[in-house]
This record gives sequence, structure tokens and C-alpha cells, in this order.
Amino acid sequence: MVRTKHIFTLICLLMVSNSLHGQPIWLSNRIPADAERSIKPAGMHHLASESKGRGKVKIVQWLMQGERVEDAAYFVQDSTTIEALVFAPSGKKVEHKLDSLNQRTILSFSNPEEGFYNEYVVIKKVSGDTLYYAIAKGELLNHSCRNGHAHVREMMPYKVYPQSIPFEIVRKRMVHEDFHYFVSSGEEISYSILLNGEPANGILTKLSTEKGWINSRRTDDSGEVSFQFLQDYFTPWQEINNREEYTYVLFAKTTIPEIGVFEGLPYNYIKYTASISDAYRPAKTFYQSMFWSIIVLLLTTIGTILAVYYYRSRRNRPFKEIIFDEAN
Amino acid sequence: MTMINDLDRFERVKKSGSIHYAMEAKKCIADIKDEVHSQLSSMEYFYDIMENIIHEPESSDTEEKVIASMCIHVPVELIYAAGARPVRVCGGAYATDQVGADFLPAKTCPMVKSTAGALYLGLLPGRVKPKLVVNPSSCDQKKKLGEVVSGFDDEFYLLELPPNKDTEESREYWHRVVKRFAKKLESVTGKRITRRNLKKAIKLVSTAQGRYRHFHKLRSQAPVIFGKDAILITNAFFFDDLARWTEKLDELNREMELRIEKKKHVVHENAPRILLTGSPAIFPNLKLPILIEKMGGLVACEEYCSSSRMLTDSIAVDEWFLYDMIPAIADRYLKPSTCPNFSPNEDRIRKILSMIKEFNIDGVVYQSFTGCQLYDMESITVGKAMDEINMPTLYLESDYNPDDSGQLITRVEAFLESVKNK
Amino acid sequence: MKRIKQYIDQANLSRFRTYFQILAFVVIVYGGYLGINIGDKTPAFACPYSPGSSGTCYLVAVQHGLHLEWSSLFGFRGLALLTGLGTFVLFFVVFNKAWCGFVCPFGTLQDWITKLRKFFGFRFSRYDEASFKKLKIIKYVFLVLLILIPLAMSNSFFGLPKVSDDMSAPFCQICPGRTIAPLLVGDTSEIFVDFTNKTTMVMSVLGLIFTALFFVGSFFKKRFFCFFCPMSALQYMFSKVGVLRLTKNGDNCTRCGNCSRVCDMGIASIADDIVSTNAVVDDCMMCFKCVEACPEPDCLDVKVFKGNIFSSTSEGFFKRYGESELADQSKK
Amino acid sequence: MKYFIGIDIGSTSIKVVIIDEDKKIIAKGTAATGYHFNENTEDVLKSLFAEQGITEEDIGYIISTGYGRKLYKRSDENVNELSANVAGAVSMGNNGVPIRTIINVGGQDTKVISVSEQGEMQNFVMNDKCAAGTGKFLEMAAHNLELDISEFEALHMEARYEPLPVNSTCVVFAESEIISLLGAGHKRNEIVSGLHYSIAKRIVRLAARAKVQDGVLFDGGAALNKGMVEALETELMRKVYVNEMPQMTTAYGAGVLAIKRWQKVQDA
Repeated sequence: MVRTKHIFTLICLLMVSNSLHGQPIWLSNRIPADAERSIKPAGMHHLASESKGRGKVKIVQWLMQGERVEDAAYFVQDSTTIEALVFAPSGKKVEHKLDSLNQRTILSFSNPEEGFYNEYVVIKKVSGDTLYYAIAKGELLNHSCRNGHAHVREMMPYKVYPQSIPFEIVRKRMVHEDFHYFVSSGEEISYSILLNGEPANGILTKLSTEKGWINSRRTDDSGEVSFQFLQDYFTPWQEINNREEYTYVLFAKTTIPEIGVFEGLPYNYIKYTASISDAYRPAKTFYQSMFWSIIVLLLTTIGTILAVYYYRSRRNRPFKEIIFDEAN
Repeated sequence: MTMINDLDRFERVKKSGSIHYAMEAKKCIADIKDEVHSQLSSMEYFYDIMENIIHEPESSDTEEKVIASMCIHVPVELIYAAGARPVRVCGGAYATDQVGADFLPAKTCPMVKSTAGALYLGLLPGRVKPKLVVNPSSCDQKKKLGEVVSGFDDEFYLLELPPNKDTEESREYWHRVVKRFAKKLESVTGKRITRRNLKKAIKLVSTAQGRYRHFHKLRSQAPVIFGKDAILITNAFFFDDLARWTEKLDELNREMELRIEKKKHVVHENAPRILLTGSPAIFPNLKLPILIEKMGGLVACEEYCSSSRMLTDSIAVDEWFLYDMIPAIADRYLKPSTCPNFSPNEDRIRKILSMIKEFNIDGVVYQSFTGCQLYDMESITVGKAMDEINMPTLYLESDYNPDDSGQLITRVEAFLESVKNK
Repeated sequence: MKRIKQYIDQANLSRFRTYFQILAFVVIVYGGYLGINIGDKTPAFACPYSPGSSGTCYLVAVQHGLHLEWSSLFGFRGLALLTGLGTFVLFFVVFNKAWCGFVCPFGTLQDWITKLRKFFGFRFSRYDEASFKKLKIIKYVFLVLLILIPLAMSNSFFGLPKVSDDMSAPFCQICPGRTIAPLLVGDTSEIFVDFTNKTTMVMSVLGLIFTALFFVGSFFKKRFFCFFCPMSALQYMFSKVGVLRLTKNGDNCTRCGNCSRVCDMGIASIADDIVSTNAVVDDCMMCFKCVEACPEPDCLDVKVFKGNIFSSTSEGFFKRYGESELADQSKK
Repeated sequence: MKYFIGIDIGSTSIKVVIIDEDKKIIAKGTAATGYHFNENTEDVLKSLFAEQGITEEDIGYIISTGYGRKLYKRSDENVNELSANVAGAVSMGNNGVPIRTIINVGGQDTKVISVSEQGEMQNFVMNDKCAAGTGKFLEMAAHNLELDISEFEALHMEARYEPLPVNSTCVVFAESEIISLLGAGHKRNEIVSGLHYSIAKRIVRLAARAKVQDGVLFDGGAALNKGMVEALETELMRKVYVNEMPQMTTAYGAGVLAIKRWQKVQDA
């Protein structure tokens, strides 16, 4: 088993070397093991954040590269220019910082408002006659019950910024979804792919989960694609922890003919690769069984009724004598 | 076996006994209606049913079953529900007292002797023939009476009262006694106690209590009726048909309300207001209240088991089912009872104190029959309580013979005077 | 004024209470759909597990609020806990324990189950004195656990390992409310045995047992669950300063026992205790059935500040319990 | 000069007192009650009138008290003996000490009256229907011991320190007990002092029911007998006063009340 693992990494390295720019990039909320202590998951949705004293909480996201989520590599800062864009739930641009934390590229911004923060990292590079336009996106929900739930209904729908992000993936909201909602396995999640704000059909999308489950599908003509989050693993009973969260990423790529110049280099085509990363949990209802609950309910009910019946029938028996302990 | 040797002596004694009894009744009513008299028209009904207390009522339907009860602790609701009529047979006549004295020890309480005599001669109110005589074990002499007179043809049934009424055991014990009594009633009357007729019985008695409580409130507002009349009314409750009694009391209430408005009082304001308590005044032995009111006092209220104690505590039933009604009835006769056979009996002292406050009493007259140990013993604790609120108290010991009024007059007159100048 | 007071004293409060309970039941259980929100510090069981609920029972806020390390508990975060408690007390003080008697939907549910029992004519059970005293303590045990477990989840007591997160909102997991409230709006999602791990398994089974006990218990004993409810224990701490008060005037009491017989909770001290004036004990739910059943005038009074708004009168008593058909004829 | 007559018709003896307007005793007389007590009272009155030379017109007001008070025809008004006793004792006074308790041992009953500062009857206790502890008890004992009551005093003083315990629950049984004591060879003086102490114990037990306060006056027929007074003092553990004519106090009280009523009649 061990040997095959090595060969596997070798191949992966080869791939990395020649088509670096082909690898899609995505933003990860997972905190690397050797991160400093001050970075911890915070808030209801466990967003990786660094707390510097009261109130000044800053979200920290790592930029990753690679299609396989479970062993993707951290994006190593090299000469290519990286831009980032963060929009607050109100649509306002949020001041952010892109720097490196022990050789890893991180994006950090503070998220005081309630609602979905849209964060984007864009890498553009021309090679050959194609502009490789890589977009990594994340929708980070910031919510605390203390702020009440009155505003949830109108903050729910997703926001899109076509003028600055031409090619984007958006997770469609569930009907009864609110700020307490977690994507959980076994659910049908659907996405729509927007090209310059218009849903684009026939785009190849690929869903890759931390547990190694990869599946790809093309968007239908209304630009939507949906995946059934298969419970692709069954952990042994002792290790089940229904609070554990695993990352999954949805990639989409398309090439469109367009002529333009970028950083002095002309190109004829643009190759968009977009990604959106989120967290999912094992479904709560996986290990819940109503069947057993009915049994427990029935047993208790019948048991209590019999107990009461027996207790009440003791009235017919003669008066209960007071018993004395004979032990001297 | 008849106590008195030959039968014709029994007939003779019976005839003379009933004549004396009737005369006594007439004399008592005459005393009540003498010059110091409340002139309440609606009292006439009570006067004449009490006057011919032992006359055979004309319209007496023969097959009516009567259960005689000898104390307030007999649950009358159960008797009504079992289709019978309760009649309280506590004796008050000196005539039957003398007859009872023939076969009871000399120091027995006169009421017990009088009841025994009445039972022996069959001189019960309305000349009823009881199918069962229910005898709660409240006073000791009354409890033993059951055995002494069990030779007569009436069947006696003992209702065991627990000596202490505060503990849960005694309450549970009393509930069992009452349930056994209900079963006994069903076998005696042959009619089953059902939910419907028990509910009707409870409501019937409760309505009567409602009327009496209103009467009690009116008496506390203004002195518009003499104490002797009030005691007469409650004595009528012993045997009268309950529905009629309630209606008549209702009329009396209305008449009293008119009097209160018109401020037509029976005594002037500073007449001393007396609370009567102790051994109960049972018709025709009303000589003490009559005497007090002839001397210018007013019996404002009385804490007797022949008056307020019988009619003040009513039943609240949560669920009108037998399983809730019978315990409710049992509780009503045990928990609030202020009868001195229970020990400790602070309830009676609290009741007296609250009556003193409600009726703003000037003096308490505590009467106990000669030979009645219960009220004698209790006079100590009540006396102490009265001292604490320095309420002048007169302790009297008398029995049924009408001619000991010499001593009574001296004591009562002196007492009223000492109350006046307090 | 006097005639109004007289009318109220003789009114049939139980009927009024039944209607009020129906109204409160609708407002609390289905209020969410109507857009009503009575805040998340409600002193009654407005169970948040049911989507329709118009508020949240304060026990939820207590358990979530206490899920803090010591540092933040005694820091600024703890302040939120105190303000929460303050709101709860302000809410509670207005109606005192009448929240249980009049407003709590599960109390109402148990009263309806009692009516069902009465329909079938089953006998109700009562605890005797000894078991009453013993069982009385259970609600305090629940309250203490409800406070300690969340704390133990985020801090380790005496070096013991922290309690696992599955125990979050411990009482809610075993409370019958969690399973019944969603049922009331037709959502059966809360009825499950959760096999995820041992803790969730035990807690969900306990929850189901309590639910079954809730139904069977309240069928045989009136207000069965209220006797063990930690909310009544928590409320009792502040019941002394309540605006609505139930006072007893011992001098007028003849200890006839009517009040303790009609008391759904089976409290005996209301009848036997003629010394203390404040008649509200920890089990009392202030349904005021005792005031209705008291024949003595001015013995039991429901007071708001100084004035009493509903007191026991003999006329009222006889109107409710005494009058028979016979009386109506003679009234003509 | 107007005269006022107080007549106390007791169960055993009739006591008549005539006093003038400023409460000075003019004349007093006693007689046995007997069956014709009306005539007996008239005879006493006639003898006293003759003695003092008083005529009918001089009489201002007559008040009768005691058991027979209602049956004596000629009295203008009758008053119960308790208030008469209090009035007499208070107006007689006993050398400056305010009277707060009166113990009156009459022929048939024993009365203990507690008096308020203003000299009015506050509370009273009377023995119940039993002659034990009354004058009758001593009378019967004297009869059995073939003695006269007046000799009791001397006999008591002889054996004042070793009283024989005589149970005095019931007058009739006490008689058989005295005879058995005599048979056992006990001397009469021991028996007499024993009697005194047993009566005193009974009276003290009765008095306990009314608050006994200092300033105790002992009156009524039995107070004449010094032995009885001493016995009561030791049992009561309080100083007991006796005024100069204890038997006449109630009659004298009736006279005093007669003056008051007469003055009220005059003013009206």
C-alpha cells in the first residue's frame, strides 16, 4: 500500500511542473497544523480567523492549488500577479490584505457585518496565445444568534459582481435555508455558472471532496448543475463525529475566443478556471432512526400504564402492614 | 331485653314522656316568644315546626327511609344520595333525660341521657322510625351509648372518628371509614349511591349552607335577630326537609336585609354582645340563650355543633366523580371540624377568635353540661386563649333540669354587669 | 368600583383561564407563523425546536449562554448572560408563576389531557405526603445539571476532561418539549434515537422516555411534568419579588382543605400552613383554582402590588360549587 | 335624716344592715333564712326599727340581694350579691389597702371576685354545683363533732401545725371520713385544722381560675372563724384581710347601692 502512494506523488509532481498554470486555484478555510495558535475556527460556521483582542477578528483564508482537495498543495507565491477582491454582504468592497505566512499565500480581511462575505482571488497569466484567467471564490457566512434572526430572510440570496468577476460559480440557496444551515452529505446541492452575469450552458464542472470523491458533470442549458453529496465514506461507529466539517470545492472551466492584450502579451482565447470552496458535514439524520424511537415510546407508554394499573390495583389488597426489621 | 321490668310501665312512661316532651317544647317556644322577641314574621314557620317537634306529620309517606344521626360528623350528603332522609336525634328534652337516667350512670352528660331516652321511647323528631342510627365516636359517652342502648330495636352503626385530625394517616383512615359507611348505607336503603344523585345531594346541602352563611353574615352586620331564634333555625335543620328549610331561611334572609336597611334593631347599641360556645344548646334546652337575652344581653353568635359548626364549611369538588366526591365529603367532616374530641384543637380557638373579631364580641359564655369531660377539659385551653386577649369569660356548668335557673341568673347577671363596665 | 370587584370575585375564573390558555397556546406555538416574536427570554416553554414558535424558552438561552470558559464568563461575554437573566426576570416578575398556570403551552396540553381523562372517567392519582417531599427535589437537580453541564463543556472541573459537545443544551435534549413542540406544527424531525455516539444515544432515548412519561403521566396525574420542571425551580428564586402575588390570611382559614384538594399540583401546604402570608410555594403554578374553591371571605387573595384583584368570597364560592337546580327556582 | 336598708337573704342566714346618708352603720341584725323568710326579715326589721326608733317615712330606699332577693316583696330593687359584695367591700375599705380580690365563702357557694382599680367587678369565678368548700361543709362537720362553729377557732389554734389531711371532695362522704378519723383516735383539734386546710386548698384552686392579685379580702360567714383565715393565708401565700363584720359586707354593700340609687332617683 505504501509503495503505490509514492508513485502516486511522483506523477503528481510531474503534472505540476509542466502545466503549472493549468492547475486550478481555490481558497481553503482549513487551518494548517503548524499555524500559530492565534488562528482558530470562530463563530457558528467555524471560519478560520485570527483574533487580536476584543472585536478585531480577521478572517484568514489560505490559497491552495490542485484539483484533489485532500492533498492539494499550498499556492507558492511566484512572479505571477495575484489580485484579490472582497465584498461585504452589503455589496461594499472590503479592505483586505494578500500576503504570505511562512511561504503560503493568505488572504485576510475583517468581517464585522452579518451575512455572506464574497471573497475572490484572481490570477491572470498569458502563455502561448491564451490568457489563463483563474478565479478562486468563497462565500463566508458570518452569523451570531445574539444579533437576532430578523434580517436573515433578506440577507439570504447570493450576490454576483459580473463587472469585476466575469466567470463565477454560485451555490443556489435551498428553500428553507437560513443562517443556521450547513450543507450536509446526502443533500442535492445545485450551482449555476455565470459568464459575464449570464448563465452559461455546457460548462464542464468537477466536484472534489476532502474524502477524495471526485465527480464531474456539465451544466444544463440553463447554466445549472447539481450534485448529490454522496455519503462516500462510512467511518467506523466509534469515530463518528457529526460535528466534523470537511472541505469540498467545485471547479469549472471554459475557453472562449476573445482577442486582447494583457501585460503586453496578446492573446486570442481566454481560459477561465473558476472554483468555489465550502464546508460540508455528515448528515445529522444519517444515524438517527425514527423506528427505534417509536419502539422506545411504545415501551415506555405501555410500561407506565401497566405500572399505574398495578399500583392502582394494590388498593384492592388489604391495608399494607408496617414491616419491622427483625435483625437484632 | 327491656331495661325497665314490665311492659306496661314502659307504655306509661312513654305516654307521660311524650306529654312532658311536648309541654317542654311548647314552653320553650313560649319563652322565646315572650316580651323580648324579634317579631320576625318568617320565624313563624320555625316556631310551629319546632313546637310540634314530636308530632306525627300528617303527610308522612310511610316507605320513606330515615337514617338517624347523632352528631355533625355524619356525612348527610351520603344519606341523601342513598335515597334516605337524615334526622339528627341528639336529645334536648328534660323528659327524655329523666328516662335515659334510669339506665345510664348518674354522671352521664345530659344530652347523652336525653338521646338515649328519646331513642328508647321512640320520641324522635317527627316520630320517625329510623332504619339505622349512625353514631360517630366523637365523645366517649356517646360512643359507649351505642352498646348500652343496642338492646333497643334500632340498629346502631359506629362511625370511627380518628382522635387526631392533622395527620395524613388519620385522614386516610377517615376516608376508609366513610367509604365503608357509604357501602353500609347502600345495603340499608337498597339504593346505590351514583354519581348523579351524590352530586345532587352535595349541591342541595351546599345551597342550604350558602343560605346559612348569608344569614351568618347578616347577623354580623347588625343585631336584627336574637340568638335564641338563630339557634332555633339551626335546630330545625336537624330534621326539617332541606329544600323547604332553605327556602324559609331565604325568606328570613330577605326580611333581615330589609330590617338592616331600616335599622330596626332588636336591642339598643350598647347591649353586650355575647358569644355562646361549649356544649350545644339543643331544642328544647335553650334556657341559657333565652336567659341571657332576657337579661338584656344579645347572643351575637354561637360556636355550637348545633349551629354554626354544622353549616359553615362547604365542599368544593374538583371533578364530579365518585372518586373525588366521597373523599371531598369525608374531608369536609374531618379537617375543618372544631369538635373538641380532636386533639390538638387549635382550630376551635382560631374559629372563636375570628368570630370575636367578625361579630365584635364583648363577652364569651362557655357552657358545659355536667358530666361532659370534653368541653370541661377544653375550657382550660379556651380560657387561656380568652385571657390572652383579656376577653371576659363566664364558665357555666349546667344540665337539662329547668329549675336550676337560680344560680344561672346570678352568674349571668353578674357577668353581663362586669362586661358592661369593662 | 365595588360592583366590578364583586363581579370579578364571583366570576368563574377556571372558564376564563381555559380560554386564556387556548389563546396563549396559539400565540406561543403558532405565533412564529403570524410574525409574533416574544423574544428569547420567555419564562414559559416556547420551544425553539418547533419552527412556528414565537419565542424561545429562557432555558435555551441559559444553556447556550453558560457554554463559556471561565475567562469570558467573568469577562464581557458574561455580561450578556446577566442582561439575559435581567430580561427574563423582568418578563417573569410581571405574571410571577402565572406564566406556568396560564401561558405555558405544555401546561395547557396537560390540562387538556386531564380533560380527556375526565371524559373517560378515569381516577386521578395524587402523591402522598412522603413521596411529594422526595420527588419535589428532582426539579432542582435538573436545574443544577442544566447550569453545570454547559459550564463543564467549556471548562474542566477539578481536572476532569471536558464534557463533549454533544451534550450542548442538555436539558433540551431530554425535555419532552423538544419532541412535542415540532409535533404540534406537524414536523416529526425531532423524534429520533441518535446513534451517532453513546452520549447522543443516551440523551435522545432519555428524551423519548420523558416524552412518553409526559403523556402517560399527565393522563393519570394532573400537571405531572410541571412538578419536575426546572423552569419552575428557576422561577421560584424570583417569585418572592413577583408583582402578581397570592396571599393567604391565616385567621380566616378554617383549614377545610378545599384549596389543597382542587390544587392540580397537589400542594398540601396551602391548606395546612396558616402562618405564612405568601402562599406561593415552588410547585405552585398560580392557576388560582384554590382561590375559587375557598368558602371563607378574604382568606386567599390574588394581589397586584397592594390592591387585590381577585379574592375568595363565600358568594363566589357558592355560585361556583354550591348552587343546585333547586336554588334557581327559589331565586325567581 | 333618711335611712337606707340593705337586706342579704342568703341560703343559710338573713343579714340586715341599716345605714344613714353618709354610710354609717346604724344597726345590723341577722336571722335564720328558714322557710318563712319573708316574715323573718320583717321581724328583724321591726326589731331594729324599734331599737333605733326609726319610722316608716324615714326609710329612703331598700335593696335586697342574695338568693332570695327577687322573692322579698318590700324591697324597691334587687341587686345580685356579687356587685353588692364588691360595693360593700370597697366602701368599707380595709385600713387603706386597695382591694383587688374578694373571696366570699357563703353558706351555699364560694365566690372569688377580681376587682379593677376603679373598684368595679372585673371578673369572677363561682364554685360549680357542689357544696364542697362552702360554709355548709363546716356546718356539717360541726354537727358531726358535736361542736359549735364558734369553738372551731380555738381548736384550730391548738393544732395549727399538724392538720390531718381530710379529703373534702364531697360534703356527704367527708362526714363518714370524719367519723372514721374519730374512730382511729385522732383528736378533734387535728381534724378541725385539717378541715380548714382542705377547704382553703379548694378555695385557692377555685381562685386560681380568676387572676388573684394582692389586696385580698376574705368575707362571708366563714371569715368569722380565725382558723379558717389562717388556713387560707398559708394556702394562698398572700396577706388576707378581714374587715370588722365579714358576714355583713354584702348587706352593707346593698345599703350603699341603695343610697346611690336613691340619689339618682332624687336628681331625676
